[in-house]
Amino acid sequence: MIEVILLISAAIFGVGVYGALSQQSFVMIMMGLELMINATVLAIVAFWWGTTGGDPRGQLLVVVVLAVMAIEAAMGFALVTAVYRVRKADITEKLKRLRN
Amino acid sequence: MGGLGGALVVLLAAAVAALVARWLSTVLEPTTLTVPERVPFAGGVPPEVHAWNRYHIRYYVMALLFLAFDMEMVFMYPWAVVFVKEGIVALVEMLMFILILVVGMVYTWRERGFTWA
Amino acid sequence: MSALQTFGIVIFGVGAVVSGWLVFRTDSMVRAAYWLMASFVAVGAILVTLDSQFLGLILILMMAGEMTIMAIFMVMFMMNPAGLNPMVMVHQHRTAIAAGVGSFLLLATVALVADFPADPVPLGADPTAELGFELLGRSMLVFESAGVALLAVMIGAVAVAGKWGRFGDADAGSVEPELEPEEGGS
Amino acid sequence: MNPVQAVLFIGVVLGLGAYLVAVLDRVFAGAPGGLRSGLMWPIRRTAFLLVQRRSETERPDAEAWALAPALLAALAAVGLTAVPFTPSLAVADVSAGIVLFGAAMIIVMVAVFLQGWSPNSIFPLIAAYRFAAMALSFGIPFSLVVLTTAIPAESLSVGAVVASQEGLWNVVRQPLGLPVYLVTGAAVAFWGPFRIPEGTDLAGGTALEASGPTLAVWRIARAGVLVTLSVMGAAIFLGGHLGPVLPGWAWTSVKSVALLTLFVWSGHAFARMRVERFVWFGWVILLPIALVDVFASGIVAL
Repeated sequence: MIEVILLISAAIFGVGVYGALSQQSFVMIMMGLELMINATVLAIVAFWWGTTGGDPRGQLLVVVVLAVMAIEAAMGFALVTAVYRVRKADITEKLKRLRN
Repeated sequence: MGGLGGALVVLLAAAVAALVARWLSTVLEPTTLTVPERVPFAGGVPPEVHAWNRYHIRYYVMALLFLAFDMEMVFMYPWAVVFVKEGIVALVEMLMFILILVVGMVYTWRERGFTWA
Repeated sequence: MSALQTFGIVIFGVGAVVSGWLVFRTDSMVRAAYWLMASFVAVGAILVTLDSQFLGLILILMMAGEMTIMAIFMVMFMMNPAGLNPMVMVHQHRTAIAAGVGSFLLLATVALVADFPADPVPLGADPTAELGFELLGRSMLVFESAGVALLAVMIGAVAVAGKWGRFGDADAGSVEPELEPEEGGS
Repeated sequence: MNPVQAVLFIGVVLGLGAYLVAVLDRVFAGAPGGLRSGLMWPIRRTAFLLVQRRSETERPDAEAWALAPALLAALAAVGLTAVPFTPSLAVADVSAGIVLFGAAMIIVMVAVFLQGWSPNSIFPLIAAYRFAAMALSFGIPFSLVVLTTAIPAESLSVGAVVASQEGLWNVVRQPLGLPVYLVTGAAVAFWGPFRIPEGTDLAGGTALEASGPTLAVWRIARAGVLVTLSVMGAAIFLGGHLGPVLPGWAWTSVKSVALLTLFVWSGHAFARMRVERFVWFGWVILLPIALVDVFASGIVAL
């Protein structure tokens, strides 16, 4: 059973990689990253459920990953807002030059 | 799964019932509206552009704070379950955690994050 | 593991992958955000099936807020948030597809080839309480560091994104970029 | 309880509750005809909406528009499944029942946002942005006060929370809990002083472009959310089915109707709040009160 769940997780991760690499809009890139984190959560829980005998540290890892996701999202949006405010740019191509 | 299977069935049943009600109304009485009838209400003036447009959401700083603050809920649910067994240790640890987060809340408040920016 | 549970995992798994895929196939930014939420909800449902009811439901709870915030940030930044004029906003498309398929194949190979020890969660365990004891005992430092990290993010995000800074308005001296992307750097 | 019974049970409770909400609303509004016309009012209104000609806007997001009322109804129903009406009568008194309820009530934000977004009309859209601001402000205090009731119970199951109130109800043990729950609960159902996304200043807000059976479903679902909040509030703060003499289901009903009456009455007793003031109110007033509630209740529980 754990193989099936890991396959699902791998598929979600693949879609996330595609999204993060192909999208131009900053927020869409973040959606790709979130999908990758989604896959990670699924894989961790699958391992926790199937191979660790219910070690609570597996769950703790999921909680930490969720915290990382919240941090990524908050910081990401904040930076996108700051970049937009100063450079009026919402896609990566407008940021070829990072210095003013 | 047990009980949550029942919850899932109820969830789907309610959603399907509402969707069927809507579908029945379109099947039983198909209406074709003329173009002026389809204009969205905008206080009497016909709108010139689509409503879906770029829009300045003026509470976005608060939204960022919510993203970070909401994480505290994830820690708090398991904490509440074991609170009585752990006793004073649990109280002090969570108090520390919350006080750290409240500093962020107060900072945002002082930076006028809860006003319309 | 009953047949019903297996069925549930497969259905929700396919749902999670398909809705994740639709995130990048739709033109409407609000739909993209909520497709992503659907993907998270499906993963949450799988988590519930895997004896971690609490983690699954809390994932769903967290994502409702997060994805709505994503949708409203989309509306702030995109010229065309509803996708009324279809458009493709992608770059290095082939590389991205190759990387996506490649990482899937790699992970799938690992999943199928590797031999995982079978040590399932014991019956009748209360994972939520165990997580609580873990947080307050052994892993207290992880828990409190998460608090500090979240505080840093709150202050950082507000300082970076806020409209009013301590040294004047945040958009003072902002520059419009050229309409065409520049070639090379400077 | 088998699935068919569960669906029928939840449907009947939500239907009766929504009917009661409409009658009470009519009576509190002081409508002419008093109680007798009030009792007929929901039936007349629903019949009218069922035959009303449906309107549509230009190029709406049709799928999302169809989904939004259905989602709201589904959330009201699934929130109700976590509550035990008697010690044995519960659809899904699961070990994480409080999280199930909390998740359902937070996702109401998604349903309302979609309802406002999808007609492609400016007033509902502004209403959707307003509700997002509201939901992000009340979400944390709301979840916190519900979570606090789990501390004495040492479990996230609503059944255990009710059982832990044998002897002393949570409304006494956690005096700050119920007031915050009522305020944020009214905000979840955007009812009473928090009718912000459906205010008259937006000509009806999220429900502006809805009509006919869709509007009927939307209104019933919204009343259903209010019912779910009342039943849950009765279970976690007022001891649910606990009480002398009367059977358990009677106590649940009495307490729930009392809370429901309070909710509906608030709509006619208080003026509507402005949304920017609500954001401040949620973060600076409600959130600290909810945090004090958590720790005070913790000290009491030790």
